[in-house]
Amino acid sequence: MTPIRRTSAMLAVVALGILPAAACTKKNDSSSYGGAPATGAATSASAGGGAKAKVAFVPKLQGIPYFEAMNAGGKKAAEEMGTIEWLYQGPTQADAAAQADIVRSFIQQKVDAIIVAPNDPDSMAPLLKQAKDAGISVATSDTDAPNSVREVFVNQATAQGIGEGLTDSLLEAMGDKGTYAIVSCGQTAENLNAWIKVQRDYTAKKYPQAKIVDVVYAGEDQAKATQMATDLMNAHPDLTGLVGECTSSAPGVAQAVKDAGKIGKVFTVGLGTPQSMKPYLTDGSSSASILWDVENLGYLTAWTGAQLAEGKTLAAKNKVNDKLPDVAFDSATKMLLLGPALEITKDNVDQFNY
Amino acid sequence: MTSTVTSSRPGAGPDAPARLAMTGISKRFGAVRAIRQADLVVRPGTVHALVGENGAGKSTMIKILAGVETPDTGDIEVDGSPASIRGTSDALALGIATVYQEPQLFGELTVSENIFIGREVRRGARVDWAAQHAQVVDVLDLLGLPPRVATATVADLPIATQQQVSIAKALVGNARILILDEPSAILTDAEIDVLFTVVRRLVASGVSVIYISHRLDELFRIADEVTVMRDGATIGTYPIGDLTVRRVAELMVGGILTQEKAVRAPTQDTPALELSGLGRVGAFHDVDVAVRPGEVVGLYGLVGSGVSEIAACVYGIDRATSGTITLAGRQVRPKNPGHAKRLGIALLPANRKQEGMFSFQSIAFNISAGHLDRLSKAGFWVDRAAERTVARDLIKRLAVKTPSEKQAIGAMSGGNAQKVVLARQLVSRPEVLVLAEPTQGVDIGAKEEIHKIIAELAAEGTAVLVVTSDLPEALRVADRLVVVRGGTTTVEFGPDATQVDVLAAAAGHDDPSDASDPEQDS
Amino acid sequence: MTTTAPPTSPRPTRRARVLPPPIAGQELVLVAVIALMWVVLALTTPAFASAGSIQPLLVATAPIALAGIGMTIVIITGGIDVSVGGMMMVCAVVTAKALVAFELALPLALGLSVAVGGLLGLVNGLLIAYGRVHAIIITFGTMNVFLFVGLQIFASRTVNGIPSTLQFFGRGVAGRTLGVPHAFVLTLLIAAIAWWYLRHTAGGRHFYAIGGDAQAARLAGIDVRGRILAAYVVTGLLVGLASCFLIAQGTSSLDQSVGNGKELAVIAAVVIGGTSIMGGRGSVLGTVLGALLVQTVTSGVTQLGWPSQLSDLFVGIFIIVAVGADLLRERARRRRLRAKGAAA
Amino acid sequence: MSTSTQAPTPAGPDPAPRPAAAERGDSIGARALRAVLTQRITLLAVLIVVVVLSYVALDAGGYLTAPYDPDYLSASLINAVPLAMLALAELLVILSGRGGIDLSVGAIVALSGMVFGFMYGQWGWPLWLAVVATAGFGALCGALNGFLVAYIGFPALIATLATFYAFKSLAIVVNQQSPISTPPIQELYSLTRSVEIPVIGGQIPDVPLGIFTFLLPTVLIVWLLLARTTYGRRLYAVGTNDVASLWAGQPVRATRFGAYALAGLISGLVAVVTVAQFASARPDAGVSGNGMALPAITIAVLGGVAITGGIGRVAGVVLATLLIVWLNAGILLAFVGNEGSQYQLLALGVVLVAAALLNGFAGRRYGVAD
Repeated sequence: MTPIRRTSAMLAVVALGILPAAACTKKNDSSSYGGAPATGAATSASAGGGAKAKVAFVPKLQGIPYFEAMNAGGKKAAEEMGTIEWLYQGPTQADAAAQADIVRSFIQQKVDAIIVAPNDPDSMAPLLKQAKDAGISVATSDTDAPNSVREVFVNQATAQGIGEGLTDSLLEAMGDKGTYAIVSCGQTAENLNAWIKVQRDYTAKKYPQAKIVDVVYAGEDQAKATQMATDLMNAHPDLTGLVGECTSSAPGVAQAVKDAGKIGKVFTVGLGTPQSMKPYLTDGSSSASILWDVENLGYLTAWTGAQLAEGKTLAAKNKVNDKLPDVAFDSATKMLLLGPALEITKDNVDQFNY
Repeated sequence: MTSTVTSSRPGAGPDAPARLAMTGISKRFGAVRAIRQADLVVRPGTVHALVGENGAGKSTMIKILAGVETPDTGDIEVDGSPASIRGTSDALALGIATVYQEPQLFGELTVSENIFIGREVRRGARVDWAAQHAQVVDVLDLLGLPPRVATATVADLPIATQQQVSIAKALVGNARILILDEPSAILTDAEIDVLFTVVRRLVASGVSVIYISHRLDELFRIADEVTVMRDGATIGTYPIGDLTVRRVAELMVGGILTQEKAVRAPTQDTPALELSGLGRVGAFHDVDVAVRPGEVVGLYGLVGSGVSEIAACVYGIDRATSGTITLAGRQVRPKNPGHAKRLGIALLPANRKQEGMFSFQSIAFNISAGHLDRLSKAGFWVDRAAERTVARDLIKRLAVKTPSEKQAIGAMSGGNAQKVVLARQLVSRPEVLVLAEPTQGVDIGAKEEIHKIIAELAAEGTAVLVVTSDLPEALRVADRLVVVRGGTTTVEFGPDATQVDVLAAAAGHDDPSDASDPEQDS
Repeated sequence: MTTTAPPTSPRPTRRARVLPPPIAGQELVLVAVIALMWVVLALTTPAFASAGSIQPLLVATAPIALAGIGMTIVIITGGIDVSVGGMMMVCAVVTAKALVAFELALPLALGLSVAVGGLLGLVNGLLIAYGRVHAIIITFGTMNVFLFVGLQIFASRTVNGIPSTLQFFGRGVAGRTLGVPHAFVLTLLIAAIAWWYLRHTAGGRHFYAIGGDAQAARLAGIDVRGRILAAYVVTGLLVGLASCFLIAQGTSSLDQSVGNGKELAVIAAVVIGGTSIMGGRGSVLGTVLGALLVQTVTSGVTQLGWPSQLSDLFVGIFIIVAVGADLLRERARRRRLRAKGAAA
Repeated sequence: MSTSTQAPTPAGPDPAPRPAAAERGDSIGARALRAVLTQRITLLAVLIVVVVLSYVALDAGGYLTAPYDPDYLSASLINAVPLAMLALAELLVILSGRGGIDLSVGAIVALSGMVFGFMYGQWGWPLWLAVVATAGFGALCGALNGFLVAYIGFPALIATLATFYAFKSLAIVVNQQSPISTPPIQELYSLTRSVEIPVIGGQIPDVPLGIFTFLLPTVLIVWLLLARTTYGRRLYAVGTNDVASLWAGQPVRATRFGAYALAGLISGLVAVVTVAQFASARPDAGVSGNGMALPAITIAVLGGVAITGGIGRVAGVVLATLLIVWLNAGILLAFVGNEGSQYQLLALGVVLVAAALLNGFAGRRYGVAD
């Protein structure tokens, strides 16, 4: 057989195998969904009848304590509320393309609500639109996609709140003056960069005697974050503060200070999850971790999904559960705010089990 | 030393068992019967020469001895006891060491390491470098090489030295039978003298040497006995005293007379290709050959004589460093094969597998490769119809045995593949066709056909230069035969030359009649 | 060559004569380049030339150098192993979890990690030596499988509260004796053993022979398959040890980014160290120096206050320069030989 | 001597390979088995059918979280666009032989993506010009690889490892690690949306536009280039045997150089696709996570491209892409939670190793080299 004929034969085999298996498109089949995109949420919820609404959450990355804690919160919400089924699936790499695949598979699963913590907000926007067109309610959590059609952004704390919280905690330890540096993670992570911007502005404004000397990027690599923090301390012998901007670099900078034997001379704060920060908070290599109750954030995310799936509108103040009695919703920015950022110190770290 | 040699002459020595006795050896590769009922008996402490034309079966014999090939039939005895050689390690264990033409060395390792690779002298966990070094220095000294060579990296050594390292490798250890496969091909005269000294010393210490060479004059300096092979069979074993260069040549050639061949006259007097004073430093010098249209000229030389390098130079693979190449009266300097082709030169490379074949591609692909400019539209779009037509025409013309031009060339027999590679040279009807070893590794039938094609091409007016180390072929196809020896053109023979004359000339006896007093060893 | 050892003498007094020099050109150049960079950094940054800077630099070099030693052997045999990152993940997570669960003593933790690495290396080695498929294809495949295994063991959870057992190889005080970091010393020790093995034993030399010409090596009676298998197993063992270093250099928690992308970093160190990707030539000393060079560049860029992302650009340039210089040397050697051949 | 071990057989095994004989004499079943085992394209085709049918069966049995239907298969094709294009780029360089490989394609995607972002998103160039210029820029990056490999003699793995680091670093630095996502860039998403095919579109699923705007043209052009043009012939010749290619008078270096430049050009186009697909020019587009190069090489190898050069076909690469994309899409439906993405890794690894081993084994069994 000639190559061409063989190829055509192969393609024919593929076609023959697939066609009967999968007849043809169901895209024009309006009985289950998509008949009225504008009212899709309500339609699907009612079509579901007594079945539970499916709320899917797509984190930036699976397997890190932060998102797994959100998952735990979400599961808890599903149990307590009893009206939703909580779905959680994340990529193995913090990669926009891998995340898009998962969102696409959730669209295919015709879940009732998709909530995403986008790796790249701009990339996620078109997909969210696609989901919405398919009659699925969409929202973001943890990280916003401001230019998208998301109906709600479940915000853990404002960028302002986080940036200022980090700065205040650190400068308090540093004695309101001195130089410090930031060890960030992904170079392109939108929220980290936004927080860094707040930190720069706020430091310049409120602490004129303090200065940010450098921002470095270590990716998600703990060992690299630790080494870079070490390098920063050597590059700036007068350095008295370090910020670990994400959950992998927060313990990293503390470890570097500990290794260099500079506990009490160089102060660190960071956005670290409680359990990973606990040893450092205890030995003083980290002064504080700025975070929020991540499980509650997960809970709130699931709750939001339920509201969206049921087609309810959010009030200005919402009672979610006993722990979250009064969650504010700003209808102008469509932002649901968990609350102020939380300062985790050695005193309260044991309240969190993640 | 002399006494050793004379005492071990056949018939003269005690009736000791032969060091090596191979009897009734046969080996076939597919349809080709490489060896037919061959016998070889080598006595202890002698130099036994194995001679024969290309393809006579010499290399298969030594491969069987070295354990690279296993014979289909036959028995091997070493020192009177039956030996089974199933692999290279068996051969080494029996004390059979082989020095191949191509040095099989590891370029990044030192000479010492190469010599001992796979059989290192150990002291505890580590290699005993000092002990190895001491042995290597001894052997190098025997070969006339300075001790510093022992620690040199092989890739840093010139090819001749590498060859000597291969010999050293075979010498170290207790070789009782040493096979030298054309060791002199790439050595200079001075190096050959050194080699012979070494061989004599080895023989004196009781080693048997099987010596393969095309340079028949050498045999009379070194060999005690000569076994002649022809067409895969052993013709006979003769004491060197009974032989002359001429006699050896006759035995090698056999009773076959040169076939009738058509007498051609060149169609024009101006040479289509003329090399004058052509030289390349380190390869050849002062080469003068002229080929006229319609003429087949043979350029005959033994392996290592420089013939193949001359072809590479004409085709622009290498650059000549002196002399001129003239094409139909116009002096040219081919820069690369593409340029040479545009000048009207086509070349059939000597090494089909490495230089000629695109093995898992089709026949059509192989034929059109290098001619895509003319088999395409606008030089860009392959004209597959034209390609098919050309391929089919050439398949028919060269009688390539294949169901279709889409067959992969890698799956074809040597003769057919060679025809395909030859076909590539004919696509553009070259003015000058250089054929390097056109029938190497090709069966008899295909060989005949290729010879016929060469004659046809000449009849059509192509100037054909056949560069070959296959003498019967050279005589068969060439109108004139130029002998290359020691890197330069020497004697020229006309159409009535006999094989024996040419062989003797190429082997170093310019006067073919002067072979009665071969130089004996001292 | 005035004093040739007489053949009768069993061994010459000085070993230098029977072997090529122990340090090759490329290694000397690397030493010079690293020295130059250190001098420049010492002069232009406030604290590069301090124990507090050099010690962590050496510690950070150790895991890449260690994995690089194995990779060097693999590349010398003409292979490659792109599954190193995946292996690191599996070794690290198994060890970290075992440490948390059983509070293993240091030797046990090391042993466990090394054993796991050896097992993964064995999988690679068996597939490559017996499957007769090119190493790069096999290890592309096993890389994905190892990542899967690693992620499954992580089970979507960061390993928290790792005991400080492995801090013996960390950056901190526990990782040093008299100011000398244990991790680097152990790496140097292993490099020295590997160097000695590759240079002085038959088995070591056979790696080079196989990389030079596997067919000829087989004819010379070398156990080619066994040696190839050994190369990948050794890589696995060393990656297992390197994984312990990685745990020690991180924090008291371990997440699944461990080992990510390390295969390319390791290959870069090996290549800068002068090992030929075509096989047959290379040295573990060069690899250690290559790893040190890369880490110096990364730390140097940070300490100079340049954008940290520029370090990759310099790594790229170093690879080109290092290998380019090697190519030029090779070309010069060929030209010299041709001239010599012509003169003869 | 008296016991000659073997009688000389009158007709020994013919050196001409058995395939010809086998093809005629064997039963249809044996021939089919042989084809599946020895021809990568056949194997892939069968595997695709098996994979799709298995998922459909699982779906029918209710084991999947969502229907594995043509709409989903079609939607998941959006992933196939960059993957298949880069695998074709790898096809070209691997074909060129002498250990040809390109680790830098992902980094070229990132860097050219940023260049495209500047040109289209910030400087307001017309789309066509920006696309052409981006492809040109990618070709330039590839040309650097080609120059190092073909003219200087760098091993491809090393040259492209170095440029991978360099391009990756430049892409991050060039815009201070920020993505470019201005309105013109955001609107580009329309290039990759799913569309209904005219005339028959009502009956079959919508297909991502990127398939038509980028993938199919690239597939077609690369196929024509390899199968129909003189360049393609030279590339196969150089990859099969560069010495013979030189003796046949072909420009070996220029041909090899061209393969790398073309790979760069395709990477430049992928940059445009990626920017459009994600509605932003991201500096880490092709290098985040495991990057785009390793999957592309994996797909190419799975598609039957021999790492030694000279063997490989466009159809194999396309089928391998389909297999992986559809396999992965199904895995996401079959495994809930984090397991899904993890099993994708396992599947890719196992399929790759198994296919390579099977082909090696079958090649020896049937005496052919694939």
